[in-house]
Amino acid sequence: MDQIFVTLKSGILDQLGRFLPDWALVVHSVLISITAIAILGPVTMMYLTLLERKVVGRMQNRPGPNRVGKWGVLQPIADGIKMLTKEDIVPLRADGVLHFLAPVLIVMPALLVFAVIPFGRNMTPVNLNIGFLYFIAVSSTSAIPIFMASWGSRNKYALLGGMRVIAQMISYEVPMVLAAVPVLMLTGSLSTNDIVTAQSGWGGLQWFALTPWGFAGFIIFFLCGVAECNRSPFDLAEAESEIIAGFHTEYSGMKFALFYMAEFMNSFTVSAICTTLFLGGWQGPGFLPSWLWFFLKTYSLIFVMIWFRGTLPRFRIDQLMGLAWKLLLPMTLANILIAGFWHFTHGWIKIAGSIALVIASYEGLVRLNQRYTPEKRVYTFAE
Amino acid sequence: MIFGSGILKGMLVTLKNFTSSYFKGPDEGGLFTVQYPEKRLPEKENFRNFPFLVFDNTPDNLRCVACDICAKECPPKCIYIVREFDKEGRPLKRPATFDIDLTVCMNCGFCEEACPFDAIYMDHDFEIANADRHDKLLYHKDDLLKSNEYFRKIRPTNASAVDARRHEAEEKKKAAAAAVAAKAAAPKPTPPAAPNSPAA
Amino acid sequence: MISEMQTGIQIGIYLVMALSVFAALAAVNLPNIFHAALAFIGTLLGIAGIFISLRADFLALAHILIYVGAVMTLVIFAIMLTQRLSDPNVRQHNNLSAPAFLGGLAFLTLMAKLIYTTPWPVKAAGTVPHVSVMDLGQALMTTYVFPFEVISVVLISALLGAIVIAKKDPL
Amino acid sequence: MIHYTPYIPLFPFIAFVINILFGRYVRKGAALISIAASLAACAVALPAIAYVVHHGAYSVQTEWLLLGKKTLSFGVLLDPLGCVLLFVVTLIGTLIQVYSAGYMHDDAHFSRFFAYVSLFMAAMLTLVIANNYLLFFMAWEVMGLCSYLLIGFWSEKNSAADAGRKAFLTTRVGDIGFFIGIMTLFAGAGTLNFADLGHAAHLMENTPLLTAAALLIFCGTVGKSAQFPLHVWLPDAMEGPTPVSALIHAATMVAAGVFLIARSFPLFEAAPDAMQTVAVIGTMTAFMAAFIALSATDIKKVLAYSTISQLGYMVAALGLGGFAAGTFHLMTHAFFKALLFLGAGSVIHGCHTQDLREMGGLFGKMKHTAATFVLASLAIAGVPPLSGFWSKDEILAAAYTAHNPVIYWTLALTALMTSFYMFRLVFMAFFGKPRNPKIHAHESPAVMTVPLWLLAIGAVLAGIPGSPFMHHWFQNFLAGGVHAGGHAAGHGSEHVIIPFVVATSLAAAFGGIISAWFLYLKNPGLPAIISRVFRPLYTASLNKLWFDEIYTILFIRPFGAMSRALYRIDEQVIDYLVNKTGLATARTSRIKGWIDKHIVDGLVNLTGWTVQLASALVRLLQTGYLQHYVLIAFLGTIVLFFIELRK
Amino acid sequence: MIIPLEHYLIFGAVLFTIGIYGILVRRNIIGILISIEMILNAVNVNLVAFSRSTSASPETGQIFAIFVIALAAAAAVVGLALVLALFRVRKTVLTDEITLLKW
Repeated sequence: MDQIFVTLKSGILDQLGRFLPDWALVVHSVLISITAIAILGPVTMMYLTLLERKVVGRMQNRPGPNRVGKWGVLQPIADGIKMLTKEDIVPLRADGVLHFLAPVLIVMPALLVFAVIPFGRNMTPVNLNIGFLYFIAVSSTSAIPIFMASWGSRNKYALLGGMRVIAQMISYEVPMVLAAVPVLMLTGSLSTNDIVTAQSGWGGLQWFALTPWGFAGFIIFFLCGVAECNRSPFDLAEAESEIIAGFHTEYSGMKFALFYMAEFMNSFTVSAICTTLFLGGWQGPGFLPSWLWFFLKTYSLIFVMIWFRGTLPRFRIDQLMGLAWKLLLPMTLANILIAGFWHFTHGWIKIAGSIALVIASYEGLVRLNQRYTPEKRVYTFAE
Repeated sequence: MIFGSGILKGMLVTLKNFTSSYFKGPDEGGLFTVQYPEKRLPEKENFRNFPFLVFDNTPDNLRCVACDICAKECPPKCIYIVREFDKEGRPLKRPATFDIDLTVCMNCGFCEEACPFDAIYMDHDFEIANADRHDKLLYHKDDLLKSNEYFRKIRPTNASAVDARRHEAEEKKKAAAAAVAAKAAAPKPTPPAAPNSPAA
Repeated sequence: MISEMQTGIQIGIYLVMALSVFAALAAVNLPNIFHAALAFIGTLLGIAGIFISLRADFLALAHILIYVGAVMTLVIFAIMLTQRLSDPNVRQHNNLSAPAFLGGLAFLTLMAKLIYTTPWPVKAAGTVPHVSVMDLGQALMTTYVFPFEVISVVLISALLGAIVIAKKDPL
Repeated sequence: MIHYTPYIPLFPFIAFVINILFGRYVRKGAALISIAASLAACAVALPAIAYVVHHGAYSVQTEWLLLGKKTLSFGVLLDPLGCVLLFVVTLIGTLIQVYSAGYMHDDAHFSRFFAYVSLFMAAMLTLVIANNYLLFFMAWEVMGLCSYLLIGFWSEKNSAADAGRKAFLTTRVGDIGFFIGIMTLFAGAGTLNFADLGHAAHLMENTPLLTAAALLIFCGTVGKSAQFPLHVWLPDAMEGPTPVSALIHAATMVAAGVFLIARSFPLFEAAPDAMQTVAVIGTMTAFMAAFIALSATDIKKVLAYSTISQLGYMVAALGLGGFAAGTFHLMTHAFFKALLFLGAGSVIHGCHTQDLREMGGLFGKMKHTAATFVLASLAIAGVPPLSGFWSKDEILAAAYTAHNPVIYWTLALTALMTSFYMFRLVFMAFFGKPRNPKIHAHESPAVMTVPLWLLAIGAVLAGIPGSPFMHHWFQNFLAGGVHAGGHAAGHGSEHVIIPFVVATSLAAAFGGIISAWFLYLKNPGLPAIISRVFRPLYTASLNKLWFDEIYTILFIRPFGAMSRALYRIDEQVIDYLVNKTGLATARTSRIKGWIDKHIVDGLVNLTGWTVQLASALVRLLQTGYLQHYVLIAFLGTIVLFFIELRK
Repeated sequence: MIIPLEHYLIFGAVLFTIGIYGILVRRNIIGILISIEMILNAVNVNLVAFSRSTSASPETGQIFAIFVIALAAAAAVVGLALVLALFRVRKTVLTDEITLLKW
């Protein structure tokens, strides 16, 4: 059960191997992985939309979509058909090429990132030895299509939204990478596989998120990830009340669907990477297959994202930037030091010291960010 | 008090809503959505939607006298009335055409306030969605006609009041008519019987 | 089988090179500076591909991360913050194209001659060891630690300098 | 436990650091931190004292500095003398901090107050356990700083800020003398360690240098312990919060001056002239302060002058060779004077006034305060068997055995005055009828009264160890200290009760009490008549013997006049010269200007014109377009490249 | 080395020349900055190609490429800041319209 997908793939290759030359088999092996990802990505996205609408609905005491099919399971397909048949509107003076290219290109990094995610035991599509760097590099390129969309639409709201997205992505990328650094330091490798393997202790429960620094890093990484894929409460790039829909104001139909797809795939990949780095990836007690563990953890993180959206109001821009630069960034730097402390100490001092350091640095940073208002002085014995 | 605990508290509230939506009834904080086409909430009597014309007993016997007051009173001017004439060209007290353009009507209810003949009232029917908005939403006289029983069914309080008033007016009219008749039959020595006759 | 795959890879590399050169030409010739920047991003991605063909994976990804993710984002930001750029009436090229083109051609022929006449001390394929990320890190922290530190100082001062220069009200 | 002695000052210091840096966060917890630190210091100090009682002095030291060939060491000396002070400081300090927690409760700068008090405690404890003059002096200076900060604690009051400055500057005069004295001693004896003093004194016996050093060191005492003529700051220091007055300006810091003499006792013994000066100044101070205290009406001022007077007593005792007597009085005085001040604070807390003339009949309203206050007053007046009697008796005995009738009778008179003014205070404040109906006095909270009672126990019992009932245990204990063996025998007379002295002392004590009772309770009209009869004396006492005025005339006015004169010289002579020089320069430069304009500029212009002409031709190459230059450079590179490849 | 070293070098030279061309013909300062980045990239290609084929210590070329990338980033940051400051004052980013210091 654990290796069901691996077995399936090798079975298909065996069957093909009877009549295909060797080099074609290599190509086919790659093709099978690509096909699996290319199906997984959009399907994930489609059902994430349903999940989001259901969960947010439930949080607001509504049932959510329940008309198309039982419990609305066919709703994403209906939406897809609607999107495909919708009129494609291009503004008159838009930059045609960019306006067309942006939605196509934005899906690319989102899909490319799937290549290094370890979905289960032996189930990493491409086992790069610099997998995490790959994730960072590829996801950072998604700024460019957003620029293209905002510029190509020739709409001031689109441009403003694009600027906000980019500022936000650049700001949050810094604490995101730094929050992952302790993991990379203690693992000694950038490979996602190695990172998962390093968390295999305690019967698959020795997750980095269970250490003090790992917990802090996990929270920071996850928050930054939520900000990276522009989800609530960091979604002020798409703040309806201010700038309509941000960079995809001028998109309709399938092009809009592609943006939507990229956003949901991004939230999936961010959750998946977060799972890999901090929650032990596919590690877990043996009664469930490894890939199921992985998807369970990832989907619970996605659930938290949706939960955020159902709960929290949107940030103001200065609060957003302040959070990234004044709280998260110094906290990650402190966290790196704490991870070093964890690595080089032993016994109870290791645990208690790390916990105390995490709490102290958090408290200290929060205090430092507070504005000081002196107490009014009262005289008792002076006249 | 740790910074961020307020956020956690808020998140617990939504989580409670989420879970209770599965396990609790509508009154205890669970789902309260009514699945509309299959289930409906009971209609409220004071609900007011597009107007209709009231007739008594048969559709020919409609109360409207084509006075045009409602058409003049209508703020968006969605009522169009043409008086009916008989063969000699004399005007009759009934409309030949009575059209209401529901795409224009804004449900203000001024027509029912203005009508002195209790002929036009606001309806409860809201499911009038249609694919052809040009023809199907321009209601003609036949579409608008509804019986007094229907009116009594949907708005019993208003209907009974109106009916009582009309009945009284009718009585008075009959009494007056009887009085006239009695006056006409003045030579006849039976004046005391006259008031009692309608009651009998 | 090996040779077939190798031919395929060779064709791929030449294709990437051609695309990069094409994108580079577009980057210097396109009248719209925003399009030029996007074309240059194409060049950068092509160069990253060339790096991968040279088995410098880490460098390729760092290249993408820094150039595409940061530098070009910054450039595009600057393009958006300075107006008049998408105005088609503004000429984007001066009248030096002819001498520049001729000079470039001359330079290129000379370079080609130089490259083909120099006896490069090329080692045989497979004898050059593969450079892992750990090797790079170790070299950076031992042999090249001083330049590494200097670079970090340079980056910090560039950052501060940029803030001071671009700040609207004087500090 | 004894080996932890060097860390005793560390506890209050840590409390100081926490309170001063994180005062904003700990807020009211500052008191807890400081009290806990003091208790910790107590916990370390008491076993250490017990150790010294049983095993003799403890000392440890390390090398610190090398000055030429002489080494300065740095270390801890805990001998019986130090033990006395250590006992007093930790115990009274802790009690007073508990009291302050109640007294300062509503102050906005609560944590700052406790930070200063903790710093003071740290400095005082360092001073007590210091083993050499340099460390002693450093702690001494930190204490001076704390005193300044705490007197001026309510710095928004001008009078408090001024008092703080006055205290700081006045003691500074003495401190400079002290420092010069230390340097003199170091130059003469080559050591600053207390342990080597006996040897050093022996080396320099009867040399003028030794006398000078002793006198200069005594300067420190004069400043710190508010002896004549530098006593003027102490009454003003009462502007600070009352617990501060109790702790610093009554019990501990001012006693540090006395402690200094006791520490340097071998020096003084070797310099009889200095001893004589000390005795005279002490006696003068004692008498003068008591005289001023007779007419003071501010409750804290009375206590302040009383403090000065008692300090004079101690100094006089030391000057008369009564080493044990002075130290004994130092200890007993610390208890009852701290108690008096805290009681005064409690009274002020309850009545919101400091003026004696407005009080009266408080006994009924403030039982605890009044009872403890009366106990303390009995002690200070010298009523047996309370502590004051024993120590004062010792001092009088010392004067008596020194065969100096002038000093003896002056001191006896002072004792009479002491008991008189103390009971004048008691009767005016606590007995009789309330004078001001507006005052609604109330008892202070338990956090303030409990320390009062604890101190009262101390004030009652502190004299017992030095009394014949315990066979002069205290004196023997001290004698086992600095003067190991030999010297102790020289003061054997102290341990005998001399009936004449006891009689004098008792007469003074009861005479004072009775006359106070007679004048202030029995015939309240009499004092006014007496003051009219002895008008000159009364005015002198009321105006504090015109000390402040004398200082104004002697020092401040001449200094101001000198500054003004110098300013005038600056303004009229130097400025005149400068202005004249400037004018001369201006005149010469006008001539030079003409030359410059017509000759030099002409040449320059000619050159410029030539260059302009030439550059008009060359400028054709200089388009100002960046890319033209780049193109030229590029083409040049190609040419060079081409030439290089041709070879 | 799947393809000969010379081809990489030619590729680098072509990019370099295109960069020079861009510097010479662009009027827009941002365009010139892009061209400079292109030149630096051409150099990087050469460095990595050499490190892969000839150098004794193979990581040297890559490390130099990393340094070049870092320096290019610093240069771009400062350059763009200058462009923004210039634009604020002169309302133009074209080289031949910036004539403030020209007599």
